[in-house]
Amino acid sequence: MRKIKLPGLIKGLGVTFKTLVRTLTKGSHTVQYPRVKESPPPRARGVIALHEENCTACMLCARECPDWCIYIEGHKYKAPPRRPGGKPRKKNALDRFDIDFSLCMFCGICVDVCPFEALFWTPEYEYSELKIADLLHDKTLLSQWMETVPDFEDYEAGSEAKKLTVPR
Amino acid sequence: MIQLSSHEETTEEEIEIPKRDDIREDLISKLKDDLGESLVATEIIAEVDVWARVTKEAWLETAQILLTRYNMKYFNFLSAIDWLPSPFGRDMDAQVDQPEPVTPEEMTWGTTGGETRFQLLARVHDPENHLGISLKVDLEDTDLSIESWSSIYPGADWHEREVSEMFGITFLNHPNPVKLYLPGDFEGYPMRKDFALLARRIKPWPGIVDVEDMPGEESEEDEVDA
Amino acid sequence: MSDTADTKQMAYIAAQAADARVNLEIETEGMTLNIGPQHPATHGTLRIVVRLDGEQVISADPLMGYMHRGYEKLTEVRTYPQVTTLVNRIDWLGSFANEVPFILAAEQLMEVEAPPRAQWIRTALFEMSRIANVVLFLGDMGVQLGAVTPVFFAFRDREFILNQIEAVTGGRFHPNFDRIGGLKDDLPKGWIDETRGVLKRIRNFCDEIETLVVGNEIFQSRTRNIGVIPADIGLSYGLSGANIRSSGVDWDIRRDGGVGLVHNELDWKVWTHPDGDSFARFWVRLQEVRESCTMIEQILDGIPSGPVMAKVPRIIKVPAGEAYVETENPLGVMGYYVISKGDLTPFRVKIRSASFNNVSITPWLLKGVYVPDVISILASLYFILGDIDR
Amino acid sequence: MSVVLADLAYWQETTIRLLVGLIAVLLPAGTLVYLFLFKMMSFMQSRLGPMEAGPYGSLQLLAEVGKFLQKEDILPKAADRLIFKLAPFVVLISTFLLILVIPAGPDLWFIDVDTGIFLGLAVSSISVIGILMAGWASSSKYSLLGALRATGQLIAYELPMVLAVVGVIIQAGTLNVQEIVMAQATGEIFGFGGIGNPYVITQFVGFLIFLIAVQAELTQPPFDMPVAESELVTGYLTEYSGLRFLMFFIGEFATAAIFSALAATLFLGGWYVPGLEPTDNLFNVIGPIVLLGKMLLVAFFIFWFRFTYPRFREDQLQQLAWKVLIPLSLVNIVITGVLKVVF
Repeated sequence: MRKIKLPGLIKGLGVTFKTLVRTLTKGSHTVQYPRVKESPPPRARGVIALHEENCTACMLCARECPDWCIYIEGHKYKAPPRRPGGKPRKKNALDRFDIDFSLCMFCGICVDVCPFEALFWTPEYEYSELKIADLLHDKTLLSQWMETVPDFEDYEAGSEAKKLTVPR
Repeated sequence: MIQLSSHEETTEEEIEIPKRDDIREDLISKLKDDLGESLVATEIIAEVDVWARVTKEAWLETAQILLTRYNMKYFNFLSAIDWLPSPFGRDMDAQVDQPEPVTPEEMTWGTTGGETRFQLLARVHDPENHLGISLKVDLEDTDLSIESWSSIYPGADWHEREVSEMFGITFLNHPNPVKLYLPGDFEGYPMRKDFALLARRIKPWPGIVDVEDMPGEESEEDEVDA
Repeated sequence: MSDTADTKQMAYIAAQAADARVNLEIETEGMTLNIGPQHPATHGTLRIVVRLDGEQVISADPLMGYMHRGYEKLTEVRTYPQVTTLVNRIDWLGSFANEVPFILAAEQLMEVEAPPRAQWIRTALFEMSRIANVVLFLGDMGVQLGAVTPVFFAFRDREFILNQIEAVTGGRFHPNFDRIGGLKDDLPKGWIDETRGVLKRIRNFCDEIETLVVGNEIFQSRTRNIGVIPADIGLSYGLSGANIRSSGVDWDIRRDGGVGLVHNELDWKVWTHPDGDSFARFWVRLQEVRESCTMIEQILDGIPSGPVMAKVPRIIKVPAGEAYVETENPLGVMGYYVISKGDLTPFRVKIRSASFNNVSITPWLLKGVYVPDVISILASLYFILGDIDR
Repeated sequence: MSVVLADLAYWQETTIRLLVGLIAVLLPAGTLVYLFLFKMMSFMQSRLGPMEAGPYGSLQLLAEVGKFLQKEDILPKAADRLIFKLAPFVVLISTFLLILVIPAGPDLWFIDVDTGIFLGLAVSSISVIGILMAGWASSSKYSLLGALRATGQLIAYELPMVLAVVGVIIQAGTLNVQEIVMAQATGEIFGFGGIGNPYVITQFVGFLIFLIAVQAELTQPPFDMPVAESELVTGYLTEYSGLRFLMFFIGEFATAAIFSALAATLFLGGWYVPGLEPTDNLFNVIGPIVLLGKMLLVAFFIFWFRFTYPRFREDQLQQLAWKVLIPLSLVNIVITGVLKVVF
């Protein structure tokens, strides 16, 4: 059958009408945000979580941060020796760990450079504030994000990367 | 297109031989004929790129020659380099507002060398044979002006305006020598190395703080347990 | 670009100029109109001061700098890994593609090469960022010409591509995923199959746009023979990407001498159009999205196994030297001229962004057109403000 | 309405007329905005549109009106204050005058004049003056350009619109709108009178021209150059905010509704549905609803075009009007006249 060549104007009307019908019958592509939430993929960089026990206040993240938005303070203390009779060990204690999310540009360098697995990304994104100063997340708040950190995903076939685990 | 000479064909260990790049060699040797004394220095990284440094007087002529004789119809970019080592370093330890500028190290130059603090850098390309060349020219501190390319490559117009406001280089015979990005009354040349990056000065580097002993405790051992 | 069209354009310009002269002689006073910096059509803060005679442009002078962020200066105080977080904000719609040439330039200086798997995934993400970028153009062009619907289609389908990019990199707009010597991470499980589904959607979107916009007679009458750029003039202004390919120049860095990406191992076609007008630019971009889908499909079939990261030192110091690497980014040729002095930071980075050159032709191009065509020509040149101002 | 109101005092009659007039303008306008601008447009773009205010977002309009009322009423410093303030009223007046001529039932009308359709088309042009006032008084270049475009456009498209209606007038043999409806109700097509004679069938070309002209008259895409957002910000509306902008907005959509109603009246048989006696008193009840339904049908097309097409350039628009539509409508008149004489 020979196809009749319709003017583009009329074909264009068809496209919008088809979409109209599709939206009416199959639903829209948008979601009603505060009621329905989409779940970002596990790798999504939403907010940074701190696993406080692992942090040694080594300052690497604060130094590598391109925006200078991580503030760390710590002090050294003597921990009791591992074996009885041994020398007391010297350890770093973390006094302050703040990330200023009003400055952060979510590059993830701090998470990458952390040698002790103390920083993690979580896909959590609902932490907007009315005052910009409230975006400075302190140690306690950053540790609370730890609950929302998802497990790392499996890798696609052919990968040689090693799957890491999230310390809980 | 690359014709290997007989000498290379007979050599056993071909990997050992530094790669030859006949197209670029050819271009340079032709340029030498065309420009003569004006071609100061050249450099080739085989199968990667080619550089040439010309004298200031030959700057306009070089563009004309490249466009007409070498089919370098495509204007890629034009910029400048300030070879002065930054007196501020990376500004990582900026604790005070106006620190003493660090004594600059000795000036060193990159590919094809150089003699002056400011160099102009331009690149043109042959879109048919896929061959590009980066050009450099020295600019004396006492006379930071040079002929404009915009009569040959109209696209150089904006690039030259940018360079002129960012580095303070004057382009002669430029059709519209006004600032491109900066407000008209802006003072100073932001891309010069001695122009301080204020964003890094107004705030101390958080990484400067180190974990220290509590006051009163002396440090006995150096190693720290993880 | 055929000769006849060229002469036509020249005759047109001459006629407009003559008209303008006549009008000036009878002392009609022109009007200066500020388009921007805040204007619905400039997607960003581009300001164009046009001198009008009626609705005809006598001269147009773009003023930029409202968004200049000084990236060239900032790179001088940032380490190489930190630079990628900056540069993916240059063209924020196709941001992964911004990282690639810089990383390739650094790799060239360090003489390391990413492992094959990393190169393939890099190419896939590179093409996906092209889709994410150009799909928005295809919708936006409609909105600039007054059709509201295509842009919503574009946002709708771009979302799927962004989701796929996010699933790999963790960032929708600013992936910061490319590393010197490879990639930050490998693909997550199931990604390849999902991406195949997404590509079907993109192809479907292209078909929709073809009927809704390209086939529309009003659209054609608004774009055909408008803003004609002859190939030679385009080249001398440094136009690149689809802008120059739509003037009939068969030149694509992905095919002709691109380094570090695997385009040459794929089976694809460089699209050109002889006309050089707004319609040609739109049409070429539409075909390129389809071509990108083809490329990604081939990549998904052929990703080799292996590591995604070569052995590079933990603290990256790039040996002294200079390198210029350019790639065929969504907006055109993007290159980084990196000068290293063997330090942690680059000594100087010249960012050759595509839009800067693409827009520099506007004073020439906009002479003698009508105000509505100013908008359609600007839209068809397709610039991103971040890419002009850097 | 004249019958219903016969034995009321003058002030009572006037109050009722005023209220009915307000409803007749605002209700269709609101329906159009909600049904087409909010919902149909959203669906055509794979989204849902406003959903929060009221069930399925149905009270969104009230929220919008509330929002506009709260906004600051900005008056540009250099503006011509009096004319700037007056302009929205002039546009609204044209809208309110236009509704007068459209009958909604055999006894439901505001005024019954013998030159009704002529009056309607004449008063519809008053809005141009309002737009020109707005553009001039804003002292903004965008506004001025928009207003001048609007003027040029409305003048160009007034003509094909009138000429398209002339066909109907010839066929009906009257300028009275009520009688045109009656003529459609009682007429017959080549001897077949089952569905009356809605002129959309015999005057199809006229209907098309009328629709296109209405589209341009309403400055809807593809003819929205006067407000072209991507070019002129919003044309003559650029400097308006708050209540004054709302009045323009109401004017725009109320006019869209009324022109759709006019098209429905002239070409689709108005308040009449086939199968019933046109003088039946029932039509005084269902007439308005039937008219609303037919109006929505016409408006659906107007808005469908609006959401699908890109806009013309100003010169292309003028060419379309003068070189295509006007000759076509003249030919239409000639053919209609000839056929009228023959049959």
